[in-house]
Amino acid sequence: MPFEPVILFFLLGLLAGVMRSDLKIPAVLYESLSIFLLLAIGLKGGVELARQSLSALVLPVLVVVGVGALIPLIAFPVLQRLGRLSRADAASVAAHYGSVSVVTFAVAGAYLSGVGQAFEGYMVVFLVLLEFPALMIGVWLARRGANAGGQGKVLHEVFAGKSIVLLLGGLVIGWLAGADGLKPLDRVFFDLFKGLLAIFLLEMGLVAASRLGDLRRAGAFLIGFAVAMPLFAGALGALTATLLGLSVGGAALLATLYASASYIAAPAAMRIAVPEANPALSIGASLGVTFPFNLVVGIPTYYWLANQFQGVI
Amino acid sequence: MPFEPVILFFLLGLLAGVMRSDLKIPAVLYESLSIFLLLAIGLKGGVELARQSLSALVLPVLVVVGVGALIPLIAFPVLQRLGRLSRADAASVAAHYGSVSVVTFAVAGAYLSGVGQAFEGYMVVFLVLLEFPALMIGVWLARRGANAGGQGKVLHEVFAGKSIVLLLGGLVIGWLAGADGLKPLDRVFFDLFKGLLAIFLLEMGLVAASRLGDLRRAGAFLIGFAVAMPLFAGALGALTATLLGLSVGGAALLATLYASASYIAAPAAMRIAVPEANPALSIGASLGVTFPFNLVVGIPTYYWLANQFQGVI
Amino acid sequence: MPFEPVILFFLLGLLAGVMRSDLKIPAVLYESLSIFLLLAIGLKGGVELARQSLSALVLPVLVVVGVGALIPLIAFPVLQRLGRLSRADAASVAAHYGSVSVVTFAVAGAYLSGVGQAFEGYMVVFLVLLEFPALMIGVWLARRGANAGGQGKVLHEVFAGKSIVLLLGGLVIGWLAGADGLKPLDRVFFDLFKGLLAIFLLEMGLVAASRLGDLRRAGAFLIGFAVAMPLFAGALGALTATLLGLSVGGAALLATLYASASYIAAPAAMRIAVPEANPALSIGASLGVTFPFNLVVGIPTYYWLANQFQGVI
Amino acid sequence: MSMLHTRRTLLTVICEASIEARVLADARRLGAHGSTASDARGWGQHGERDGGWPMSGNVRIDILCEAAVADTIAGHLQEHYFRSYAMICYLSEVSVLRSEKF
Amino acid sequence: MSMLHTRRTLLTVICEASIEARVLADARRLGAHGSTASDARGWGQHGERDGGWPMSGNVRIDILCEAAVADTIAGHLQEHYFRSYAMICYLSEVSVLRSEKF
Amino acid sequence: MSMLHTRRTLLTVICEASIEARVLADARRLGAHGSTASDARGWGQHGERDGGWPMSGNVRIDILCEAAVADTIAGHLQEHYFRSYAMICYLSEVSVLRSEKF
Ligand SMILES: Nc1ncnc2c1ncn2[C@@H]1O[C@H](COP(=O)(O)O)[C@@H](O)[C@H]1O
Ligand SMILES: Nc1ncnc2c1ncn2[C@@H]1O[C@H](COP(=O)(O)O)[C@@H](O)[C@H]1O
Ligand SMILES: Nc1ncnc2c1ncn2[C@@H]1O[C@H](COP(=O)(O)O)[C@@H](O)[C@H]1O
Ligand code: NA
Ligand code: NA
Ligand code: NA
Repeated sequence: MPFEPVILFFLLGLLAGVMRSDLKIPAVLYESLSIFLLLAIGLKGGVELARQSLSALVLPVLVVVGVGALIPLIAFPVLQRLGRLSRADAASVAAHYGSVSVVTFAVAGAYLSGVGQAFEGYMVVFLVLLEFPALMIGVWLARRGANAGGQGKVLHEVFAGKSIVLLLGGLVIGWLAGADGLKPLDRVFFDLFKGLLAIFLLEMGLVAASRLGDLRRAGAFLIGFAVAMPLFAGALGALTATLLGLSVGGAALLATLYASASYIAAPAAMRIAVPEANPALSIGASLGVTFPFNLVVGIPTYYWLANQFQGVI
Repeated sequence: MPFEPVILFFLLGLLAGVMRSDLKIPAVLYESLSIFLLLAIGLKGGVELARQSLSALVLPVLVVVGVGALIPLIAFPVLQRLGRLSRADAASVAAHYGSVSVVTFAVAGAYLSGVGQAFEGYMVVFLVLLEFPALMIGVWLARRGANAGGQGKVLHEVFAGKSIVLLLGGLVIGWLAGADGLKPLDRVFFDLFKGLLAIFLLEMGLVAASRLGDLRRAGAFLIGFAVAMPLFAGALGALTATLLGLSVGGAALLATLYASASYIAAPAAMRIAVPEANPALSIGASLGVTFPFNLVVGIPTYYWLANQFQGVI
Repeated sequence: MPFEPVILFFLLGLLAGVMRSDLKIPAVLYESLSIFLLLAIGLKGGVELARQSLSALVLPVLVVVGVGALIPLIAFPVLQRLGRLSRADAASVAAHYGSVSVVTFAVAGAYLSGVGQAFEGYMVVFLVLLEFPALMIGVWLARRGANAGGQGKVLHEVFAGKSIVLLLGGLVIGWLAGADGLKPLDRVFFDLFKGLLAIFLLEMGLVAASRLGDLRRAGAFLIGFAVAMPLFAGALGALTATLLGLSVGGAALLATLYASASYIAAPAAMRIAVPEANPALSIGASLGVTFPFNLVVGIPTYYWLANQFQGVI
Repeated sequence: MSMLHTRRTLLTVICEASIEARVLADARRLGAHGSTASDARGWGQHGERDGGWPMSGNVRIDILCEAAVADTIAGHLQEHYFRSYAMICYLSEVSVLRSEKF
Repeated sequence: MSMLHTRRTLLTVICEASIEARVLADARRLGAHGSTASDARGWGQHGERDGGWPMSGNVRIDILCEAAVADTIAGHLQEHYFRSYAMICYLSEVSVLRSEKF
Repeated sequence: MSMLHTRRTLLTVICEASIEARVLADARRLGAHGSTASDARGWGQHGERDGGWPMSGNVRIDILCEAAVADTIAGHLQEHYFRSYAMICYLSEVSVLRSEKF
């Protein structure tokens, strides 16, 4: 299976963390890089969107978001019944897995470019739209029966949250300015993308290492879930995309989106809206297991799946 | 009128701030970007200066600085008499408008490149030289009658202030090293300029949004001043430049310099030298009104003006 | 003698510091740039290493490290006897001069590229390997006679220290991924190298200026040592490299490595392992004298030496 | 120099950064006239919080106010946050100059 | 272990970052033997100061010294800065080990 | 609302950043149940430490604990670090809500 060098940076960070190295990526560098990555992904998507008839996107968007909403709804009972997690914990973990990871998406994009596989440029629209329904569903699952509330807070937390502002803002700027208008900015937002992604992954490795301790608390069930869930959701994504007529690259990317678990927007939103959920569980699973799993095993698997489906359907 | 994409980043930041998004550009990123921008502008100017006979610059420099010094002297009585501002406040606002905004200058440069309009490379020398006379005049206006002092402090504050050190330092390095010597650094200081300017403008949008509250305190007069003053000073700049025989691009840039109001060097210097001036007034006007006004309306207007004058004179 | 523009940034920082400018490079920018430089140097070395038969490196490595270990062993008695430094101080200073400065190495590389002089790409392997033996020797010198201990701490401090993790990690990633695998990252790690090195040097100038006060405490002997020691070690390096059959560029670089004094890994390690040593002495000498000396005078001298030796031997 | 030293209470809250805005809003609503915050890292019952990424950052909030206000805020925090969030708070007695501010 | 605990005064100043250097110089001149500063954000009479750009940053300065010195410095700050700058200061009693340092 | 205010000791240590990890490990070993740290700059007997580069950074560590534990830690620091490192420490009395935590 082809091999994506940026993953090595993640592994280096993981190793440094496990070795208890004094290497620390300053929090500000983390924030700065995440601002850059979110903006750059948005801009890239906006430029592609400008090449696209928006009306042709309506159906795929509805299907992709609708099917995506199944993920937390399926995950919740599994977590609550099989995993015996409390309602709040099950809802929070379900929200994490229903939402998406921007960096996993970026690595998948790099992987596809690496193997020379094209994909629909407007995939980033799905990325933006998949980020929040799961969070709303998560809060609803946690609150069902109890007196509601919190929905409003989450709505604002998410829509005015920095990841949506930057992704969506970038999307709109890219769409307004178009490829030509953005050309003078390419040297930063496009050329530097992969190198800065590598540095960000180094940091993610350090963070993931610091979350490994949470895994003990998470227990065997959750670790298993954190591997099985992305495989299931990835298959669902590849299938949905293929049925929608997307390219192999697009199918691999949608599979990755479905399979990925959020660790930027979801932890922040759940901490506010479902405070009684234990963040060590959801973050331990999404960042300690699913994120590395997707990077190393998941993405090539989803690409393989997308290829299989394309042949058959 | 042509359209400059980097302004969209400013508007995105403004919108995010108004929406009370949790998007925050870390202060350190702000500082790092401003170090970069100041150095890069200085270097670019220095490289151009190396292509230039210095003696030919003596007359333009004297005229540009001399006419520029009129701006705070005209603004002060307007602010004090018409606007009924206290002596200290009038002096401080006058100093802000007499001084210059590096970022406005950079956006104007990007705008001119965008429309394919060349300009004299040594304009950055004016930028450096226009930064401080207004600050000295501001302190003098505030202190007139009272026992002086503070001039020395301001002199050191300004000359050893980081914006002059970086601009002037970059200028000298660019001049010494020349275009060839700096070539290996171009990938950072020239290629990344516009993209990083965009990120800086995103942050400036957030900052400007946080200053909108100050506008209420500033009152209608000051808001009107913050629009009229740059138009007047811009016309003065375009006229001066045209009479000096500068190109249309150079005239548009000098107009922008005269029209722009400082929000890096001036607030810092006035806070120390004229403490009794209320910073909410000067910053609210320069950052909340004049800066966005210049970005969106001013620069194209000054360019248009420069074109008109060139035809006539 | 040819002239390397990045040094001007160091001088600008030094000047700003001496003038007591308010220019401050944020600590986080310093850390971020040093992470970048260490990674980039490691990656570059790794890519070169991948082109190399590793077994051919065994002998040079052994010789280079063995001869390099002489430097602290020679420096120690000189410092203790001639300089009348305490055992701990002599050991700490010796460790600094036995270890290496990554930035001096980077400037020397830039210098050689500037004059069009090629060098062996695997020099960075020496850089990595020369960083720590001197630190171990320093601790041993400080502890000799006393009850040992601390060695273990230093070993971990150094091997899990960020500079080794990043250099070695970069080396391994570069070696695994090879030039082709890293190509998408070149825009960051190779293209930006020299420009970011310039900004780092600006900061080093500010730091060096803040250490000038230490020099008074250090006294005339240590200042003399900080000039004489690099010249001696540089000659040793040029000789060793020439005898090993390295190119003129390689000889100049090994001379620079031997001649340079550490101010990242060594101060941190000595502070923990030899706390009774006064850091003002070692840092004042290495950062206040040797670093600027090497930048401005040393590197061209070592290059000249390498040329002389090449002709003779 | 006429300095009127008055006793006031300094309430210090150390908690996870994600609830900074809410704690500040609560304090304002419950009678605080100002506050100061800065980033911090730490460890306690909820394990290590090293600030390496946004979800693991702490914040230290100092609120200078009258004793009764401090008690009200501390009680409110205890009731609403102590169970679900990493948080400690403590009170100390200080002297202030311009007591009318606090 | 012979620890001589001595009472000293801790003067805490929170003010806008633009006058940090001047406050430190004043404190030194008025008898402080050391001080510690860190960046902060906050709100008070002068509105919100969120540290988002240089002019809106605060700084927190702690000065450990004898009570008389603390009073002198606090009085000086009150006289020279309180009117024009965002600033608060307060004093607390602490025990130190090496009293000769402060 | 039943708030049991209990007296505890707050031990504040300001020292060079390079020994932060060791001081924290020592405090934990000697009985602390938590601590909070943040970056700082300052000056004192060892000159100015402005945080401009890693070796010149300070850290401020707050440890809330029982008086006896605070004394033990302070004594330990005095014995092991005061001679060789830039460091000060002081103790103050504070009231806490959940005393069983500290
Ligand atoms: N004993 C303590 N002394 C000082 N700070 C503490 C202490 N215990 C907890 N903290 C701080 O409060 C945060 C939350 O505490 P906890 O809820 O106990 O995990 C920690 O991350 C520390 O920053
Ligand atoms: N009651 C308070 N408690 C804690 N900090 C305060 C308080 N009032 C003001 N401050 C801090 O002091 C700064 C200046 O206060 P002010 O002059 O009241 O605006 C604010 O930005 C806060 O950081
Ligand atoms: N009197 C003081 N008040 C507040 N902080 C101090 C004082 N003296 C020293 N410090 C802090 O403790 C650090 C080490 O102190 P020293 O060992 O005296 O150099 C200094 O860099 C300051 O941050
Ligand atoms: Na998902
Ligand atoms: Na102006
Ligand atoms: Na050396």
